[in-house]
Amino acid sequence: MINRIVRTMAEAMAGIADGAVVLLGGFGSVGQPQALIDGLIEHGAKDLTVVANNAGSGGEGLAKLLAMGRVRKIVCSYPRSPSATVFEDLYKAGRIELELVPQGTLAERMRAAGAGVQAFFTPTSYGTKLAAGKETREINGRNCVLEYALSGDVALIEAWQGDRWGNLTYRRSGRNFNPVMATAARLTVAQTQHIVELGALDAEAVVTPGIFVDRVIHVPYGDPPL
Amino acid sequence: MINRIVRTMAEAMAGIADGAVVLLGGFGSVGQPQALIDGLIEHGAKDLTVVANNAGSGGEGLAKLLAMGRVRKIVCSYPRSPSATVFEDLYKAGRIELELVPQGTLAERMRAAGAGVQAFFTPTSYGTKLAAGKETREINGRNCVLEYALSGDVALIEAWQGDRWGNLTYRRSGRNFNPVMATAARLTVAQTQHIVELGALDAEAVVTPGIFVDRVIHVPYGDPPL
Amino acid sequence: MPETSSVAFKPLGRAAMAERLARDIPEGWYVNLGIGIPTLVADHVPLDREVIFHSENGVLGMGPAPAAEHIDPWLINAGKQHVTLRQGGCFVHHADSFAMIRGGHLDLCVLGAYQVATNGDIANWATSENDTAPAVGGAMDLAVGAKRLWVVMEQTTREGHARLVNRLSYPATALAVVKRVYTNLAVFEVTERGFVVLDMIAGLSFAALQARSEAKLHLPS
Amino acid sequence: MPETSSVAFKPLGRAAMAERLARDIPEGWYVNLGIGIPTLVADHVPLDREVIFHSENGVLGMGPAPAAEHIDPWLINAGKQHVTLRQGGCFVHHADSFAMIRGGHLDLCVLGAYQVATNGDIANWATSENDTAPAVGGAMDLAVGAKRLWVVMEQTTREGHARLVNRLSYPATALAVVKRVYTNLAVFEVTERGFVVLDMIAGLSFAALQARSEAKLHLPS
Repeated sequence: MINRIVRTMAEAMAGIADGAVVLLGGFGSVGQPQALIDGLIEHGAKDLTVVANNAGSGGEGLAKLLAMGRVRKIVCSYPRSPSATVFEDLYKAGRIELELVPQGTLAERMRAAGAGVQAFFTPTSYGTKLAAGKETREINGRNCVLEYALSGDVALIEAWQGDRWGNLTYRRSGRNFNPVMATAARLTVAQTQHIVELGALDAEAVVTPGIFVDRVIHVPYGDPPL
Repeated sequence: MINRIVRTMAEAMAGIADGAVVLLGGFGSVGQPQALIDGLIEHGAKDLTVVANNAGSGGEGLAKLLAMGRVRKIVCSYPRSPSATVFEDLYKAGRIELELVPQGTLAERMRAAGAGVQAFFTPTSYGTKLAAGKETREINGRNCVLEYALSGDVALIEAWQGDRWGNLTYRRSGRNFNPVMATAARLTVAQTQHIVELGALDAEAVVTPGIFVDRVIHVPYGDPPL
Repeated sequence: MPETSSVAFKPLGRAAMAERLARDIPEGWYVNLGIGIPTLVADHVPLDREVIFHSENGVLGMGPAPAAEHIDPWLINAGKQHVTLRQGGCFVHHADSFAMIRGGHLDLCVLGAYQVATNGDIANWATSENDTAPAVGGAMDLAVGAKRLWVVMEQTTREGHARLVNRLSYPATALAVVKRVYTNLAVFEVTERGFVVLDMIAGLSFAALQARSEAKLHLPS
Repeated sequence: MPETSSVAFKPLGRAAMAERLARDIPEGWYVNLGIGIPTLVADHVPLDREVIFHSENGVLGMGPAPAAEHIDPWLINAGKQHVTLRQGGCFVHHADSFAMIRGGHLDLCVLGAYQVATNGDIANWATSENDTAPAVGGAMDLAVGAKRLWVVMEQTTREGHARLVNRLSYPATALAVVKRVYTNLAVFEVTERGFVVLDMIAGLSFAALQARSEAKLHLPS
C-alpha cells in the first residue's frame, strides 16, 4: 500500500542535504509551509539556495533561516518588505547572494522544470537590467529573452487536504506557487491542514496529483496570520 | 452584465473567416465539440487549418469537414485510425497538407501560445524525422529541439458546465485538449452540456476561467458515442 | 516654473486620479491593478459594471475589501491586502496566473511609475543603483503581457522633476508598452507622435502642462 | 536458422509476455502503458499491489476495464478503450498530462516497438516511407520523458527478421532511451556493453537466442 504520509518532522526532512536548492511555497503569509521551514531549521541543512517569492519577513520562518546563516543564495522576485530586515541586512553586508527574477518568469521557470521543458523564450524583462547578459531573439515580432528551467532538490509546500497517495488541494489564494513548486523538485514535501481518506477528494478537483508529492505531513495549524 | 452565452449556432460561429486556424478539442470521441463542428460546416468557412489530435473518423464531424474540401492543412499527432478513411484518401491524393507533431509537443505548443511563451526547447523528437530542419541545442546534457508556440484564430471546445462569464468544467477524460486550446485562440467557443448560474461553480474547481472563453452555447447532447 | 504657481487649478488627489481612470474601463474587461494608486481604481468601478479584477497571486474575480469582521485570512491580493471573491471568481496557481498575464489575456493593466518615456518605455521598479536590495515582483510580466498598459502617477516628482521624459533615466521595466498615462493634471495617450493630451483638469493651460513635462506634448490632431 | 526449429522451447504468448513484465513493476510506480501488448500489462498487476497507471489523455490512476454494463462513456484511455478510475485517481488536461511525461515523473513507460538498437534507440512509430499518412501520437514524448523505458515485443518479425539490431533501419522514435526489452523469448537489459540477457524461457539456448538477434548479446558479467 502506498503511503506517503509521514508522522514526524524528522521523516519529512530526511535526506535534505547541505547545499540543496530548496523551493519554498507561499505568497505573503498565505500558503507558506511554516512548519516545514521550522523543520528545516531543526534539521540543520546549510549552504542552501532558497527559491521563494519573498525573502522572509519578521523574525520567524525564512527570516530565521536566513538569520542563522543557512542560506547562501536566494532566488526571488520581491525581497523587499517593511519587515524584511534580516534579508536586507545580510544583503547590504554582502553575506547573501540574490538572483532577482520577475515573478512570472520565476513561476514559469519552475513550471518548465516540472514539465521537462529545458528553456523558453519569453518577452518578460527584454531590454531591462534583469536581461543583462541573457540570450535574446525576436520571434513573431516580439523581442524575447531565453530563460532556463529552474528545478529544486526539495520543495516545501503547504496544502489544504492531502491523502496517502499525496493528492493535494489548496485553499483560496494559498494555492499560489505551491502546485508549481511541487512539480519542480526531486523531493516534494507537503504540510497539509487535513488528511483525508483515499478517494475522498473529487477526481475533477485535485490540484496537485500525488505523482508530484513524496511526503505528506499533517499540520493542522489553522489560519495564516493576518 | 457580462453574458457570453449565445443562443444560436450562427452567433457562435460569427466572424470565423476563410483561412482561419481552428483548434478542435477532443480525444477520440470524448470531449469533441461535435455540434460546433457541424456549426462550422454550416457556417461555410473554407481553406482552414485544423489543429486536432486526430484527423477525423467515420463520415461525420471533422471527417465531413475534410470531405467537403474545407481544410487545407491539418496539424495533429495521430491522423491514422481504422475509420480515418476520408483523411487518408485526401492525404494519398495530395489534397491535404499534414503537419505531424508529437502529442505532448502539440499540447505544449498551444500551452505556450496561451501563456505568451514564444518558443521552447524540448527533448521530444530530437534525432527523429520530426525534428528535421529544426534548431537543436544541448541544455543540461539533454539534446533538445526548438518548438514554437501554436495559436489559433478560433478554438472550438466541449465542456461539461459553463456560466455566463465563460467559466468551464469538464467531465472525466473529456478534459483532454479542451482547456489548453481554450487558452491558445483569439476566439474561444465552448459547447457545454450544462449552463449554470454564476457562482454555482466551485471557485477551487473551475478548470477554464472565463478569461479564456468568448462564447458559450448550450448543447445538452448526452454521452459521447461508445 | 514661477508662472505656473499663480494659475488657478487644483491637481487631482489620489482618489480622484483613480476615479478618472476607472471611468475609462468598460464592462467585461479583465484588469490587473498594481500597488498604490492603481489599487484604488477598483473602488471607483461600480459592482454592476462587471469588470473582472485579476491578482497575480492567482485570484481572478476579486471583489471589494471585506469588512474587518468578514476577513478571510486565506484570501489576499498581490499587495498582501485582504480581499473578497465575487461570484464567478476562481483560483489558479502562479504559473497559470502569469499565463493569463503573459499570454495577453488581460485587457488592461494599471501600474504606477517613476517615469514614462515618449515612446512608451516605463520605469517603475528600481530608482537607482544603491545597495538596497532590488525588488521587481510581477511588474515586468504585467507590463509586457497585458493588452493595454495604463500608468497612473503624479505629473512630477515631489521635487518638481518631470515624469514624462524623452528617455528613461531610471532602469526600464519594459520598452514601448505604455498606452495611456493618467496624472493628477491630465490624461495622455502614447502615440507614434509621442504624448497626446486627451484631457486636462479645469483651469490648467497647455503651456503650464508642457512646463511640467520634459517630453514634448501634443494636442489631438 | 534450421538448427533452432528442432529445439524444444515454447515462446511466450502475448499475455505471458505482459505477465512477465508485470512481475518487475514494484508497488508505488507511476506507469504509462502503450497500445498493444503493453496495455495487457495492467491485467497482470494485482490491485493490492498499488501501481498507478497513467494515460496520456489526462487520466492518472486507471483501474481495470469495466464490465459492459458499467462502462462510463466519458472515461477512455489513450487507446480509446473504456477504463475505470481507481480511488485516488484524478483527471488533468493534456498539457499537464504531458508535463508529467516530459518532466520525468513517470517511473516507467512500456511501449511496443519494431526495432530496438544496441545503444537503446527505439523505432516504433513508422515502418517505411510509403504514402500512408504517418502517425506518432505520444510515443516520442513518452520515450524521452519517462524515467525508464521498457519495450515489449516479439523477438523477431513474422518473417524472421531480428528486432534487436545494431542500428535502426526504421525511423527512430527516440535515441538511447530503452532500458529493458521483454520479448517472447527473453528479457534484456540495455547497457553500455549492449544487450545483456537477464533471463530466457526454458529450453532455449543462448546460441539459439543469439541466432534471433542481429545485435550481439551478452551474458551478465
